[in-house]
Amino acid sequence: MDHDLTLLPEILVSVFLVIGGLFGLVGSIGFLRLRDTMQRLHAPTKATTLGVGGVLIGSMLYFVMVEGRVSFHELLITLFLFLTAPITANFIAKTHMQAKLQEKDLPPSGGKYGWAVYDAPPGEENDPGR
Amino acid sequence: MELVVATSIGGLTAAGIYLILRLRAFPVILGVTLLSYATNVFVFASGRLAVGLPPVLTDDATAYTDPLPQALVLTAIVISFGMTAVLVLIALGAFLENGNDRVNVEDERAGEGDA
Amino acid sequence: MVSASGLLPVMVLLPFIGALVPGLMIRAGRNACATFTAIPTLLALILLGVMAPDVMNGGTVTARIDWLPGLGLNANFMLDGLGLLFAGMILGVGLLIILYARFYLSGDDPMGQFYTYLLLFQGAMLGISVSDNILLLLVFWELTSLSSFLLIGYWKHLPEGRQGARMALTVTGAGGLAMIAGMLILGNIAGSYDLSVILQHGDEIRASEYYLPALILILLGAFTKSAQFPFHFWLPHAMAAPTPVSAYLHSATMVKAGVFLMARMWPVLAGTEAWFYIVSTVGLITMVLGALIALFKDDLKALLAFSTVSHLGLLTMLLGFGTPMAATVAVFHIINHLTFKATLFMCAGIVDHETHTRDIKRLGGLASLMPITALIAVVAALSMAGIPPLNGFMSKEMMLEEVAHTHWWGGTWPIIIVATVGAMLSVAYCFRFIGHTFFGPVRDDYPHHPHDPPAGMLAAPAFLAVMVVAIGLFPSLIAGPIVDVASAAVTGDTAEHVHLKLWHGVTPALIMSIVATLGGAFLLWLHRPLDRVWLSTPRPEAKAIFERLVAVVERASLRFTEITHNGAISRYLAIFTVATIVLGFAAYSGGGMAPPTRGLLPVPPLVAVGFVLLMVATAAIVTMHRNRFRALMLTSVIGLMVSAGFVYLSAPDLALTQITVDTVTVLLMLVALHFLPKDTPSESPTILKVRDGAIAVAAGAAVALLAYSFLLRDVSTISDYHLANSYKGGGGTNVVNVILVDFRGYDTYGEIIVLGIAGLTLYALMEALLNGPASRTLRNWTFPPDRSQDRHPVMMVVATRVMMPIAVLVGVYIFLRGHNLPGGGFVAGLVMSIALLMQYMASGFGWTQERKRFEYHSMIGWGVVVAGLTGAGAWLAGAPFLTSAFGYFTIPPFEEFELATAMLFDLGVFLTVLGAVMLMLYSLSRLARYAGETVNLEPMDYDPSRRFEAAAEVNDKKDGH
Amino acid sequence: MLSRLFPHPVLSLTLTIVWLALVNKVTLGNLFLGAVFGVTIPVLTAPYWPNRPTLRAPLMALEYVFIVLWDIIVANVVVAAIVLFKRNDAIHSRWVVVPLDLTSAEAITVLAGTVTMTPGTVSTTLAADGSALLVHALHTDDPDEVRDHIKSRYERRLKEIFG
Amino acid sequence: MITYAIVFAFACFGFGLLGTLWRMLAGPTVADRILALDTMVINFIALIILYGIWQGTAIYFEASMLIAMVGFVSTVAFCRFILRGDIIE
Amino acid sequence: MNHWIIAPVVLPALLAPLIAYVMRYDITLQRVASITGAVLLCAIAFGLFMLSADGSVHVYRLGHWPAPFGIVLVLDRLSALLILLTSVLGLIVVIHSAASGWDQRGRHFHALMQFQLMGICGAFLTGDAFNLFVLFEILLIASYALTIHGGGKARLKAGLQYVIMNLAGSSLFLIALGTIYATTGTLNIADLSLKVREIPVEEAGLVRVAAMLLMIVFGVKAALFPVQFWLPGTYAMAPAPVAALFAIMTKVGAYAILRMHTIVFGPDAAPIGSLSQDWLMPAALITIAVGAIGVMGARRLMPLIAFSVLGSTATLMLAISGFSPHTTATALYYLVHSTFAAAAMFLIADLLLSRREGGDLLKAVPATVQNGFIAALFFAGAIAIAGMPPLSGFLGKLLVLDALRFADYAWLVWAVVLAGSLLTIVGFVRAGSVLFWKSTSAELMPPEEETPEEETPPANRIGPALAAPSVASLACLALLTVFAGPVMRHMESTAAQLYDPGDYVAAVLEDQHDTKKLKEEEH
Repeated sequence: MDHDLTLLPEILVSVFLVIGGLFGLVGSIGFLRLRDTMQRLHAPTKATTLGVGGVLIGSMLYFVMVEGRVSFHELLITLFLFLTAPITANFIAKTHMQAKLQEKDLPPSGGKYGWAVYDAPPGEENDPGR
Repeated sequence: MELVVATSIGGLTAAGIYLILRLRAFPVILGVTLLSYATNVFVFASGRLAVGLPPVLTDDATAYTDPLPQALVLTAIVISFGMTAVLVLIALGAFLENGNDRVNVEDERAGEGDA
Repeated sequence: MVSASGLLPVMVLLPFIGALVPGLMIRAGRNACATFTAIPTLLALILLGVMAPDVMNGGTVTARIDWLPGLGLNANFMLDGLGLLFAGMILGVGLLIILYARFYLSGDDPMGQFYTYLLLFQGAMLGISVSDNILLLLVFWELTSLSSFLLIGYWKHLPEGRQGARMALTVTGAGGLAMIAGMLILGNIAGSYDLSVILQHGDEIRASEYYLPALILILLGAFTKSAQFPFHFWLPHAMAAPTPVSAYLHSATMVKAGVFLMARMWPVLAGTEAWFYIVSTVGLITMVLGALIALFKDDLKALLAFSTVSHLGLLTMLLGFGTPMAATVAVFHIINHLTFKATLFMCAGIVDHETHTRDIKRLGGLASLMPITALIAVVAALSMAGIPPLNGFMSKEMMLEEVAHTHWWGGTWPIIIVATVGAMLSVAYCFRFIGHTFFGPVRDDYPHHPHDPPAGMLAAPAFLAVMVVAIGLFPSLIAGPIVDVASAAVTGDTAEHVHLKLWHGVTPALIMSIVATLGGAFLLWLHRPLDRVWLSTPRPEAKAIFERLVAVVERASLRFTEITHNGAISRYLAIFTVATIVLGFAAYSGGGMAPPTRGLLPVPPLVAVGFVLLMVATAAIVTMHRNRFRALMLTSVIGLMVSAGFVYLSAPDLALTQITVDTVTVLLMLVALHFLPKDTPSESPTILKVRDGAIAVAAGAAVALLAYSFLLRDVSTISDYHLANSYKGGGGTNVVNVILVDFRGYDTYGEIIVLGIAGLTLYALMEALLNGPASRTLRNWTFPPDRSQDRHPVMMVVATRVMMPIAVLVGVYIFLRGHNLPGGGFVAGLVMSIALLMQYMASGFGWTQERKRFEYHSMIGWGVVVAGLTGAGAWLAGAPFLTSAFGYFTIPPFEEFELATAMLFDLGVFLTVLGAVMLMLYSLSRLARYAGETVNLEPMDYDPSRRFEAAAEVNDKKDGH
Repeated sequence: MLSRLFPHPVLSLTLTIVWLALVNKVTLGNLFLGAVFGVTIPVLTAPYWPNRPTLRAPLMALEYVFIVLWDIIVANVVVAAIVLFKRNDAIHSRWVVVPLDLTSAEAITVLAGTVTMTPGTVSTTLAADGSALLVHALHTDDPDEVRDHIKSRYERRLKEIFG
Repeated sequence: MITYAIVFAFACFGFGLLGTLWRMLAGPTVADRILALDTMVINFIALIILYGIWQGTAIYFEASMLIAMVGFVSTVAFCRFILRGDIIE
Repeated sequence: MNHWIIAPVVLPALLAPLIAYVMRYDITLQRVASITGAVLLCAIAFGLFMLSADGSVHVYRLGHWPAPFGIVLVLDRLSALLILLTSVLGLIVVIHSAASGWDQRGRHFHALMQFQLMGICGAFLTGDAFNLFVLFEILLIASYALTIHGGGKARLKAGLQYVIMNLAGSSLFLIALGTIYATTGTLNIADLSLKVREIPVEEAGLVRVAAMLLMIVFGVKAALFPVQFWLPGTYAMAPAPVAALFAIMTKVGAYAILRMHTIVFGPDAAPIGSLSQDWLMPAALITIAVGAIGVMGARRLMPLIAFSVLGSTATLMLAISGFSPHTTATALYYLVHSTFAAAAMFLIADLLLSRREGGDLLKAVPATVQNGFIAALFFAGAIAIAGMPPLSGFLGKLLVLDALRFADYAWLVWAVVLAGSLLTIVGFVRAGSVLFWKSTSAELMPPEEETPEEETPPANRIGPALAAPSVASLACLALLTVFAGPVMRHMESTAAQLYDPGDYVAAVLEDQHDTKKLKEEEH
């Protein structure tokens, strides 16, 4: 890091890194202090995603502006995280529902069929493999 | 750093050995997994430790980490993967056939009351 | 003599070669079988006859064939007087026995086997008698044990036969093993295992500090074989064998082997205090004891058996005296004992054969029913009793004469008395044999009406009985020459020529003999009361003791094995670990260490955090491992941290591989855990946990110390070469990858084969499980009722549709860049399988499987073959296996790119990895489907668009009506 | 024929771009290679994506992306504030049922993903027939408002994009 | 300045790692543990990226990308195990 | 460079995937391919044997890289001998498994068998310590598969134990290799030979540890006390033809000790000194005792044979522990004997047990068809493995005893070996008399009504194909006996080569510079 740095990129990179770090920290704090599992689910999936996002942008800027190389790698990772984070959150929520909640704890779906965790989809109600 | 690595190896080994001395197949499998972590790091460490010296040739690099142990560890990782897979499946097979997943061969007489 | 030298090995081999014939040709008939057994024997006898003149003239026929010169074990044969005597006896009596057995054995007995065993035994005995190499002698010695085992156990339906055979083999085998040690010592003192050499080193051997152990060990062999006290007990039980066997084994051959050996070794071993006291005392005790027991045996064969024991004791005693004259007497008595004892056994066999009983108490008066047999038996028995003018008398006289001169345990009187008592007992049982069997009132309660057997059966005993008389009458004419040469061979030419004659005048021996005869008759008169006393006296039953001993050893062995090899792998591993630690330290303590040459790298706080994570997770696994799911998650954490370590310590390739392998491993374990119990019960008692903990900590500390000690020290390694040549010679900048696919491509080749085998193994295992009892377990499998109802959630399915192609692309990318940057075929294969795995998780294995493009077996197959052929392709260029080639190409308008054969090799790796992982998953998912999981027809549980269509349909229907 | 070659044109394009991002170097050769993979991989994986959703309004999609990105940033700040400054018992979490008009699986997925990424809401599960989405809101006093916000801000747009 | 920013970020995510570990061990529900693992992976990716900046090299990029990918797969697998038992039914 | 040197590895490695994939559904084709492969392997092995017989050391540089930087294969007398042994045994076992139908009791038998042969041959050929590990793993994983071939409750559990034990062993192997690399910086055996000897004695602690750890690792394979516990259970439970093939597996351990602890850690290497000898001999002695006691106490036939194999292998290790050219020559002789004897015994036991109704118990059950023939084979096999004349076991035992006469505690050695022989003999005599004599005795003839005819398996007859493998292994023993002299002469020269590592090292390392140049010219 002994390149000749101009101030602006340095500040920019630093800001993103700090933002990333802060959100990461907030996510962890939330994760630690929130009361129940569903609440805890909110903190890290969001905050950490932006936390990492900040770091990724910082990294991209760093390589472009400081090292002088264009780097798209970070975009890819962001793409990955954005694609996967909702799915994992969804799965974890379902896991929690399956393990700790019952259908009566939740509002009704309003339709003919209940929530997918508890109710079989149309046409497969009698499938023994379920 | 050296101390950290050595302690990690030791810790993993100790945990691995403790677990492979258990009586059920599953902890034994876990133990084997931990042991293979330990041995992988051990072999890796035999090339000594280096920070920030990747084993990829670049024009401006002056020093490299020792690539040979890394290659050896890669081979070892793959092999232990195959071995662990086989172990897991044999353990599963033994469980399905025997009805329990004990690793020790029970005394037939003693086993009767337990089933 | 060249021709004779050639004949000698042929003679020994003849019975062995002949042994093949009867077993194979039994279908040709009993006579043919007997004839073809007799032929090799006869031929051997003829050969012996051809060589005999030389020996009789004082020469020695020798033959040397190199067999195992490195050991000094050579097929060296030597025919001297002693050998000639024994060989003649073995073959001559063998011929008679073959004849006798032809008539003795019933049609139900597998005669082919019998003759085969007999010839094997004959060959082995013959080998002993003419071996000129003590190791060769040992070979034949053990062979006699084995073949006699078969002969004794020939009637396998009789438990006594089986037990007798086992006992005989155990005892004589044990003796034989002791003798091996003795002979090896002997050979080492003499510097050669050749008997003729050893015989010349007698003084040296007797002076050696190893003389006594060698003597004891060899005598153990001889005593066990010759049934000397306290090993005499096996012989009577060997009587369960068919009578021809008994006659052969216990008159001329097997039991004489021990005597033969003592005679053989006489020039070397005899003449010392130790020899004298051990051998003569044992002989004397055996003689008296055998005779005593014989007197009270009711079974004819048992009586004869113990008489054999007694006579063997006599022979042993004579050899033990260590004087040339005594040895000569022993040689003479060997001949005499053969003639009368074989006769008696055959007669006993005839009696048994005719009356169907051998119990003296149920016999009597047979003289009138089977006169010829009686005559023969009486002659032989009188000879055994030492009644003139039969041959037994002469040798007994000479024996007593020797006894009278012998100074034993402080005087001559003790031995004179004991020997006389022995002779007296001997006379008594001989008279009993005659009197109670053939004389006395004729009985009519025989199980079978007895009469003289056919001539063929009588021929052999008759011939021998004639010999008994003939030797008695014309000793020097018939037996003189052979006794001379044989005793010369025993004593090493120190014996003076003995003139064999009946009448020596009134000597102390004659007086002893008369006393013995009268006393014997008196004893027989007293037999009835004595028998009662005998029966009421408690005495140790050797057989019972032996069997109990064997049983105890057996039970103790079983117990030991059960305790040590109880199938407790946990304990095996504990022992393994402890042993490794101990031995490691022991090894270390013999060396030291150079002073440290490397400084410590700093530990940044982040590394400390990682370290804490790793250690805490490790500790948590140990404490929480009983919840298996949790333990698996912790394993993932450890894997993550180890990968982090690799990243930090400049090993990106390792990090990539570790993290992907970990994931796949954990997933496999998860799939397996589905069928396994979810919790591990706490089974070990605390003490065991503490013990295991202590072992584990010790092992961990040891490994950590080991690692720490080399981490502080530098060493120059060969990898400088790899760094220098990776680009130049391997065409890649990622040295690790170049090492993997080029420098050490052979390792990688092996590694993919491991994976391929793993895939095949799992497939085969699942097949076996589904065809085995496990399939029932699976069919009865019940899933927990509270499972989540969405098997294939919409969101996951949709996300996978995008994620999977990207993951595949990443796999391709990692594959292509591996040569120059971290990556390579292996990681690519795993990434690809993770991509597929994603699809499996989203839409289910069955659904995905139906749409797969490649077969996993073929992927493994092609992978291994492609890698192999890439390696073999180098042969075309004349280079060794796995020699790589690469080049840089440019196709305008594109930029330059590199093609390397190593990439083709990497492709093989890729295919194998992918195929193996997929085949594993496939095998596992088959279990689930077997357990009742259904294969879904749709990619997701319920496509929401169908809701719309369904609604539309309903509306349509409504509209239509 | 063209549909066989390009079962999912958008995916093909994505893959080509991803390839360029992966190799981190835009050259003619890489572009070509990326295009090759962009064509072949979707063809190979087409069996796993049997239906062919179409983007009706690509520009709206772009607009949607920016809206979501903005919302994410807001979400993070809001959530950070809640996490850091609200007492635990002052956080009122609620379940919110969002009835769905969307029918395309892809569209529903995007909606659910968006909900998860945006302020204080996590989508948890669908109804078994996909007719409703269950959302968990970290802190709200009015579930209906949350529901209306989702429907108007995201579902409406997605309906137009996916048709 | 960047150095300080990186150190700060290191510290944040390092703290995050420890927090997730604690949550993972403490639970209390299985969903918490899986969530902890998922979060740990994400923190971890951030750390690797930071380390890449620190070292000025892009060589660790694949590692973080792969970790993102496998982290996703294993989280889903863990969840599916709890939900259905069979992760690839 | 002679490309045939790698053929014993490449041939099965290419054949196996073809069998596994192309011929997957046709057992006949698999058999033909497998047997053809085994025959070819025999031919190649014989050629290599002749090639190496003149005492030359042939080096095959894989990838054309100079040693010690690339991996080399080294063909010397020892490796050629063991490959020949492996290939002959492989042929015997393959034929037996085809003739007995074992190969149909599960999938992929022949493919796995070929992989197994590949691993074993590779292990014998390699001149690189780490590559030895890789090939060990190949032969181990193939052996795992073969051990559980056919499945079944007890077999799977035994297989599980076998796998666990060997995984622990593999971990230790890696630790040992890591230590070796860390202390010497090289992995090539020839190079190690030089490097180890350069280490000053007072700094040799780590390399001594490595040598010891390696010995323990190999000891696990060779089933030496105190790591022998796994063998009886595994061998007793393994399918018989596999157990027969495993006769060579214990020898791999023995080979590795022979190779590493002569050329690298030999008694002439000052830093190591007599370390190997000091520990190997007592371990071998105890193992012999354990084996003999096991034979004596065994209640089932397969464990009985397994324990006898334990004792037999331990006797071999005892001979190796002499660490002198002469003792090693006897060890080699014994090695060949022990391999064929164990194989013969397992094959014969298979013939017997597959024709008995009573299962694997030393219990009298009704006689079987062709009992006499099996009895004769059993008798011969038992003689061989118990070390009775006239078969090579006796000669081997004499050789070992004679060779060890100058060892410390020679009396103890003799006593243990001889007492062990006695127990073994007694154990086998008991087994044989119960299995063959008692089983045929009249009182055991079962009542007619209890044996419905359809229960007797139709395949009770022992055809020539089924008998041939057992007979062939016994014939090998007979040949070994008759030609003991020439065989022993060859073993002497083989051993001499081992204790004069100069040639080996020179052959591996000499043309280092030429190769490097060549490589550079190519590019």
